[in-house]
Amino acid sequence: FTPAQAADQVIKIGVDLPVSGADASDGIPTQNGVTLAVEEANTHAPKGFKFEVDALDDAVGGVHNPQQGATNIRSLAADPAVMGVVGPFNSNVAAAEIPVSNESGLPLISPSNTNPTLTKTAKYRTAHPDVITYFRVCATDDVQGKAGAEFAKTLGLKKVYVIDDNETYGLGLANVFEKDFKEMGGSVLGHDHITANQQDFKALLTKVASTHPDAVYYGGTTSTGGGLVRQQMASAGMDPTKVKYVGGDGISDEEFIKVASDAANNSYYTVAAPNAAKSASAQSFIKAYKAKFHSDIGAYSANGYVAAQVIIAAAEKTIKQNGGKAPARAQVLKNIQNTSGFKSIIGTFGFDKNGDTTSPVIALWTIKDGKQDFVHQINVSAK
Amino acid sequence: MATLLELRQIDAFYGRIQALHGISLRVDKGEVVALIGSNGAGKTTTLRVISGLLRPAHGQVIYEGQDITRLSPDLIVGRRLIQSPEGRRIFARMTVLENLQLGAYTRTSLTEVAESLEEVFTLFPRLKERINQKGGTLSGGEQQMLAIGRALMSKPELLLLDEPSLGLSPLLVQTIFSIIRDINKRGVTILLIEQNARQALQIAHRGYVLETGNITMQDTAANLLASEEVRAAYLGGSVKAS
Amino acid sequence: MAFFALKNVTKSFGGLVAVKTVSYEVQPGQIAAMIGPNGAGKSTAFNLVTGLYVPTSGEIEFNGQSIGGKKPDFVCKLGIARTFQNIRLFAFMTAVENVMAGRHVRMGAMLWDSLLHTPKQRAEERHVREKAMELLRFVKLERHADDYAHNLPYGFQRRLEIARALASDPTLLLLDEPAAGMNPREKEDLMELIRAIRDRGTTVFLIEHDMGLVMNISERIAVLDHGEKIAEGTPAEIRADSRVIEAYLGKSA
Amino acid sequence: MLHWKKYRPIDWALVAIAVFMPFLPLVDHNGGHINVLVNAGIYMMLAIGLNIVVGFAGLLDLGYAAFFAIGSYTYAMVASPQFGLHFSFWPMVLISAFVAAIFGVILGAPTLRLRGDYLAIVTLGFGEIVPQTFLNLAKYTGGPNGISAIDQPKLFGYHFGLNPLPYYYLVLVLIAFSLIVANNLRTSRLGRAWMAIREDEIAAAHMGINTTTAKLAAFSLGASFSGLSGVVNASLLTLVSPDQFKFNVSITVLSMLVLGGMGSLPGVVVGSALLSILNFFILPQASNLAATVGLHIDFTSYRFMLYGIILVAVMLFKPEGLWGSEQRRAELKESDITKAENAEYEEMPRETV
Amino acid sequence: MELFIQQVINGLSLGGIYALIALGYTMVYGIIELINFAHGDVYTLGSFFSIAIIGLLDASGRLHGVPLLLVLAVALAGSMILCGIVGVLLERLAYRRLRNAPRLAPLITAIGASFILENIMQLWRGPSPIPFPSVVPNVTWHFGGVNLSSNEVLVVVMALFLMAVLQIFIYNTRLGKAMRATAQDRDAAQLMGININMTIALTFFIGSALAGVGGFVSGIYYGSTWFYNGFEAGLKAFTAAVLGGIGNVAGAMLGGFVIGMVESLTAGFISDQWATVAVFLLLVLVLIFRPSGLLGEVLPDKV
Ligand SMILES: Nc1ncnc2c1ncn2[C@@H]1O[C@H](COP(=O)(O)OP(=O)(O)OP(=O)(O)O)[C@@H](O)[C@H]1O
Ligand SMILES: Nc1ncnc2c1ncn2[C@@H]1O[C@H](COP(=O)(O)OP(=O)(O)OP(=O)(O)O)[C@@H](O)[C@H]1O
Ligand SMILES: [Mg+2]
Ligand SMILES: [Mg+2]
Repeated sequence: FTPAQAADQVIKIGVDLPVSGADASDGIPTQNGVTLAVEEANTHAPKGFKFEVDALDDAVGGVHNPQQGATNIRSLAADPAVMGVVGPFNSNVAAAEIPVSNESGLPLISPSNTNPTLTKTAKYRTAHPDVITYFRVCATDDVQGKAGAEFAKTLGLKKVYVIDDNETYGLGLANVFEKDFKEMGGSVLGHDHITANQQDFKALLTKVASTHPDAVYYGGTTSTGGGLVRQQMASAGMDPTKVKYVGGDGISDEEFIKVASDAANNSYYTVAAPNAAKSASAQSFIKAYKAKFHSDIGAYSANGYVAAQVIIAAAEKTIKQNGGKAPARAQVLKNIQNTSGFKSIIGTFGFDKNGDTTSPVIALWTIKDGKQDFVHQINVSAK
Repeated sequence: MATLLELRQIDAFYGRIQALHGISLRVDKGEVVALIGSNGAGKTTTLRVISGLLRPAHGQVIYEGQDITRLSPDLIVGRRLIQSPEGRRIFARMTVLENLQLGAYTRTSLTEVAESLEEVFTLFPRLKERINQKGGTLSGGEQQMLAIGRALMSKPELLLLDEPSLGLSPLLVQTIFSIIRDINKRGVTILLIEQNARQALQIAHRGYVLETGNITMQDTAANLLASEEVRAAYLGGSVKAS
Repeated sequence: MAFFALKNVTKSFGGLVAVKTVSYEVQPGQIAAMIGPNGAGKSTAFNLVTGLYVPTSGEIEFNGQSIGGKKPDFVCKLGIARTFQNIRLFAFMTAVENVMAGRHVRMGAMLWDSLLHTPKQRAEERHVREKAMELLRFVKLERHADDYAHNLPYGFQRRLEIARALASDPTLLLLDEPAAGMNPREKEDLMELIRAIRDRGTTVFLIEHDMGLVMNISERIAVLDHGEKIAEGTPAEIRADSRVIEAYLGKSA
Repeated sequence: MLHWKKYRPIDWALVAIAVFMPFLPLVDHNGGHINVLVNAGIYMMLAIGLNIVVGFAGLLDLGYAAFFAIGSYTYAMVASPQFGLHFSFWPMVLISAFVAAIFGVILGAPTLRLRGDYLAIVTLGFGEIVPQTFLNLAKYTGGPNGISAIDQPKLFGYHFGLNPLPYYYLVLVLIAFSLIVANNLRTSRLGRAWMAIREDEIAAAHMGINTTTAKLAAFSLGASFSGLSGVVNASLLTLVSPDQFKFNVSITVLSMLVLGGMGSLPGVVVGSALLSILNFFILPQASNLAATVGLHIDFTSYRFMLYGIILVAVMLFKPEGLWGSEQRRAELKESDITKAENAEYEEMPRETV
Repeated sequence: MELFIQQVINGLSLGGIYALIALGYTMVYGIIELINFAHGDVYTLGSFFSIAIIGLLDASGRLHGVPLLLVLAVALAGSMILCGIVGVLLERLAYRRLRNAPRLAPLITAIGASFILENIMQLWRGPSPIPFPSVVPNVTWHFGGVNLSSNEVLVVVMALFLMAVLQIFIYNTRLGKAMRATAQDRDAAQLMGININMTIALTFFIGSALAGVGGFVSGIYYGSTWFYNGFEAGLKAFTAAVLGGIGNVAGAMLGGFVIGMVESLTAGFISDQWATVAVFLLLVLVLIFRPSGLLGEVLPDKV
C-alpha cells in the first residue's frame, strides 16, 4: 500500500473456480497458476497500470455450483475494471456462465472445460449467437479421446476396458475414446462409470480383471479416482506390469504417481499441449510455482497460468493501442478474439472462430521408473 | 442430634421462573423428615438442588458440615447423599441386577457390595425373582422397589425419596412405607416427599410444608398431623387416603 | 347391542399374557372404574380400546360397532377419548391450542381451506377457539389459556388433558389414573369435575389406585389381577370381596 | 397466531427491509448483487418448504435437495431441446410443484413408520439416490452434462431472457405467496395437527389425528415448494445437472432453518437470507471484501473453515436460532429432567400409556 | 463362482472399514443422540496422523521385522490417541454446550466442525490425494482362482477384534455400564454417582480412537487418502450404523459388512454407478420391514 501503487490504475483479472471443499483440489492449483501469471505481469506492467486478481469461488458448501458461477460472472461483469475471467473449471458451470458472459461481453477463458458443445454450438450464446466471449486453452474431449485411441493402437493394445468418473470431462473423453478405438478395430471389453469421491474400486476392478484386458482406459482426473483405480488394480488381480493404464491429461499430475505408487509405471496418458519440458519457460514456471506454493503443480495450473497471460496480453495490447490510456473491455475482448500465435508454456496457439484453441498438438506421455516421461507428440489437425 | 443436612436461604430458578424462594431446612442424623406441599410447590426442585442437579441462584447446601452447593452430582453421591428420584428413573434397558450394580457405582469393596445386594434382596424378595429381567418391563410397583433398592445399594447416609408411593396399589403403598421405616431403623436418615401426607407424617419425626417455593410451616410430625391448616390443605377431609 | 363392552379380550406380549379373557360392560351415563394391582393389565386394557394395541383375541364393542384393532384416530372419531397415565400433553403448545388440537377430529377444514384460509375455515377456527375456551372454563383453566402446557402445575395439566379429551365430544371418556400425584384437596376437585363430565352426558371409565376416590364416585367397579377380572360390582361389594382385599386393598383399607 | 407479545425494534426492521425489497433494484444496479438475491430467493423458497417438513411437522429430512432436483428436472425436460418440448413456463410452475409433491408422497410413504433419526437417514439416502439416478439415466437426463438451453419465461410478450431483474420480481412474488401459504398452513387445522404430532405422536393419534395423512401432507406440501424454486432455478440458469443437487444443498437449506430458528417463518426468512448472502456473496468474495476494509488476507484456502466456524459459532451462542420462535425458546429452557422423561416415553411405550 | 467369492472378499474388507467408522457413530449416537457428522473426518484424520507419524519415524525406507512392527504399533497407537483427543475436543467445544439445546443445533455444529476439520486437513496436506507410505508388504495368497491378501485379512480381523473388545467393554465393565446408564437417563446416571461429562468424553474418545484405527487400516489398505475422504465413507458408515440398529455395537458391525457387501456385489455384477443407489435402496427396504434396523429389536440396548 505505497502511494505509488495506489496511483496505479488497476486492471483486474477475474477468476472463477471452485476452491473450497472437495473441489479445492481442482480449483486451488489452477488459481495458483493465475496468481503467478499476474504477479509476473506486474514486474513489467505498462506504466501507470497494475494487474490484480479478483478471485471468486464457485463452490457452495464445497461443491462447484452453476448458480454461484453465473452470479460470480455477473458480479465480475458489474466491475468495469475486470477485463476478463479465467474460469470456470467445470463444464456445467460453464453452461450457466457462457450465456451471462455472452450477454455482458465479459471474456471468459476456461483452463479446463473440454466438453465440445460449449463452443461448437451456439446454444449457450443466447443473447448474441455470433459473438464469441468464451474461449478455452485446452483441447476438447473429441481431439484428446481420439489421440488416446491412436496412442492405444500404437501401443499394440487390442482389448481395453474403459472406466470413467461419470463427470462431464471424464465421461466425454471416455466416450470418444471408446468410439474411436472401436473404429480403429480395437475391442472394448466394457465401460463402467465410477462415482467420484469413492475410495474403493476393488469390486469394479475385480470384475474388470475377469475380462482379461490388455489395458484399462480411464477418463477422469486423479482426484476423482484416477490414481486409486490404477493403484488398486494389482490387488484386484491385474498385474500392473502387464496390464497397461491409459488416460487423458486428468492424470497428468505428480499426484497420480504418488497415489498410484508402485503401479504408476506402465501408465500412458495424453496431454493436450506440446511437451512443456522442452520449453525453458515451462521449467521456470514449475520452479516458480513450487517456490511460491510449496507444492507440485496441478493438472490445470499451467492452463490457468496461460489463460491469465492471454487476458493480460490482450489488455496490454489494448493499452498500447490506446496510447497508454485505460483499456475498455470491448477492446480487450476483440484482442482476445484475435489472439494468434500466442507463445506459451503449453505451446503456441490462437483461438478459432468458436473460441477453441488452435493448438492442435497432443503430447503422449508415459510413466517410467516413477517419473513422467515424454513419448512423442502428434499434430491432430494435420490428419 | 447432629445436623446432617442443612439448606440455607436457597433460591432456585428454571429459566426465569423462580421455583424456590429462600428456603431453609434441616435434617438431623437418624431422622425421617417429611416435606409436603401441593403440586408444583417446589419439593422436587428442593431435592434437585440438594443432589446438585440444579444449581441454586443463592444460598448454600451444607452436608456433614461442609458446603456442597457447588459440587457436581456424582461427587455428592460419593458422599453417600443419595436420591431416589421422582418417576423412579429406572434404567429401562438394563436388567434388575445391572440397575442395582449401578446403584453401587461409587463403591469399591466388592464384598461390601455383595452384602448390600443381599440386604436389598431380603428387603425386596421380589427383585431377586426378577434379577435378570429388564428394568423397563417391570410393573410399576416393582420398579419402585428397584428404585429404592438401587438407592440403598450406594449405602446411603442420607436418603432422599421423591414420592415413592406414586401410582402404587394400596397394598404396595403399605409395604413401601413399612420398608422406609425399616431402612430408617437401620440408621439411614431420610428426607421424604409425599403427596400421601398423612402416611408420610405418620412415619416422620418432623415435617416441613412447602407452598409455592416457600417453607410455610415446620414442626414435629405429630403437631403437623394435628394442625388444622395442614389437615385442610393436605390431609383432606372427606377423602380418606387409602 | 351394548354401548361399550369388552368381550373375552386377551392381549399377550410374547409369552406374557397382560389381559386374559376379560369381559366387562359399561352402561351409558355411568361412572365406571377399573382397579387392580400394579401390572394387572389395566392400562393395557385401555390401550386395547383406543387402538394402541391390537387384541390377541376377543372383541371390543362400542355403539354396536366392533373396534378391536382399529387405529387410535378412528376410535377417537367414533367417540372415545382418553387421558394418559403419564401426562402426554403437547408440551409446547398453549393450553387453548392443546384443546383445539383435541377438536381436530370434529373439524371439517380440508387441505384447500388450510392453504387458503377460506371464509369457511376462518369461521370454523373461530368456533373451535370459542369451544376450546368454553372447555377451559369448564375445567377452570381459562386464566391459563395462553400458557404453555409445559409450564402448568401438574394438577392443572391433568385437568387440561381432560379438557383436551372432551374437545372431541366423546361419548365415552377413559381416564388412566387421573388422581395420581394429587393431594387430597385436589382429588376432591377432581371428583367434582368427573361428576360434572358425567352430567354433561359423557360416560366415564377410569383406572385409579386411590380408593377414596374410586369408592366415592364410581357406580361400578371391575377388579383386574394378573390380567384376569377377579371381581365386578358396586363399591360396597368390591370393598367386601375377600379376593380383592387379599390381592389389592390390603387389610388396612 | 404470532405469539409475539410485543414487536421488538428488530421486528420492525425486518418489516422495513421487506417493504424496501421491491425498490432495491432502483438503488443497486449491480447485476451480480441482484443475482445473489435471486439465488437467495430460490433458497428461501426451499427453506420455507423444508420448514414445513422439519419445522412444522418435526420430520427431519436430510435429502430435501432430491425434491429440488425433481422440480428442476421436470421443467428442464419439457422446456428445452432435450426432447424438443417447449411447454410454457407458467403452467409448469404449478405442474412441477405438483410433480414434486407426488414424489413427496412416494418418498414419504415408506418412511412413515420410522422414528426420528431413522427417518433422517432414509431421507438422506433419497437425497443421494435421486441425483445419482439423474446422473445414471443419461439417455433421458443428459447424464453429467445435464440438460441445458432451458427456456425462459415470457410474460405478456416480454421475454425474461437472462436479465436477473424480472426473476428478482418473480421470486419476490413467489416468496410472498409461499410465506402466506405457509403461514396459513401453520395456523390451520393441519398446522395444529403437525404441531401435535411433533410434540407427541401417540397423543396426537388419540386426538383423532391421522398421523399418516398428516405426515404425507407435510412431505408433499414441503416438496411442492422445491418444485416452485426448481422451475425458477432451471429457467434462470438455463441448465440443470446432477451435481447441483448434492447433499450439500440439503444441508445448506437445513442450516438456514436451524440458524434462523426452526418453525418460525421470520426465522426462516432471516436464516435463509443471511446464509445465502454468506454463501453466495461474502464467502466467494471473502478476500476482496477483506481488502476493502484494508485487510489483505487471502481467504481462498480458508473459505470452508470460515463457513464451518460461522455455523458453529452461531449455534453455540444462539442455539434456538437467530430468530427462534417463542416455542423453541421455551423448549430451550426445558431441563434435563423433562428431556430424559420424554426420551423414556419413547422407549417404553408400555409405561407411558 | 470364483468371481463371486472374490467380490465377497472385497465386500468384507470394504465393510470392515465402514464397520470401524460405524462403531464410533453408533457409540456417539447411542450416548447423546447426535449424528456426529464430523466423525467421518476424524476417520480421515486417522489416516493423516498415521502418515505423519510414519513420516516422523522415517519409515519410508523398507523396514522388516521388529522395527517395522514397532513403527506400525506407534503409528496405530498415535493415530488412536490423537483421534481420540480430537473427538474429545469436538465434544467439549462444539457439542457440550448444546446438550440441552434443540436437537438440531448440535447437528449443525457437527456439520460446521466437519467443514473445519476438512479445511484443516486441506491446509495441512494440500487439496489433492496424498499417498500412504507403503511400509507393510502386502502378501497375496491364491486359492484356486480366488486371491486373498494380507491387507484384506488385516481389515476384517481388526474390525471383528475391536468390535468384540468394545462389546465386552460396554457390557462387562463398570465404565461400560456407566456409558449405557448415561445413554439411557443422564440425570439418573448422575444420581448413581456417574460423572456424565467424563463418561461422554470417554465415549467420544473411544469412538474417535476407533475411527483412528479405521484411518490407519484404510491407509494401509488403500495406500492413499485425501482430506475429503471421510465425507462419503462417513455417510455410508452412518448408514451402516442405522441399518444395523443404531446404538448397537454388533449392529454397526453387521451393517458395515452388509453395506460393504452390497456395494461390492452391485459394483461387481451390475455397475459401479448404481452401487450407492443399491446401498440406500437396501436401507429403505430393511427399515420398512424392520423399522429399528437389523439388530435394533433383538438387542435394543443402546451403548
Ligand atoms: N423443568 C422445568 N422447567 C420449568 N419449570 C419447572 C420445571 N420443573 C418444575 N418447574 C416449575 O417449578 C415449580 C416447582 O416444581 P417442582 O417439580 O419442584 O414441584 P413439586 O413440589 O415437586 O410438585 P409435584 O408434586 O408435582 O411433584 C413448578 O411451578 C413447576 O412448574
Ligand atoms: N408393550 C409391552 N410389552 C411388554 N409387556 C407389556 C407391554 N405393555 C404392558 N406389558 C406388561 O403387561 C402387564 C400389564 O401392564 P399394565 O401397564 O397394563 O398394568 P397396569 O394394570 O396399568 O399397572 P399400573 O397400575 O402399574 O399402571 C405388565 O406386567 C407389563 O409388564
Ligand atoms: Mg415433584
Ligand atoms: Mg397403568
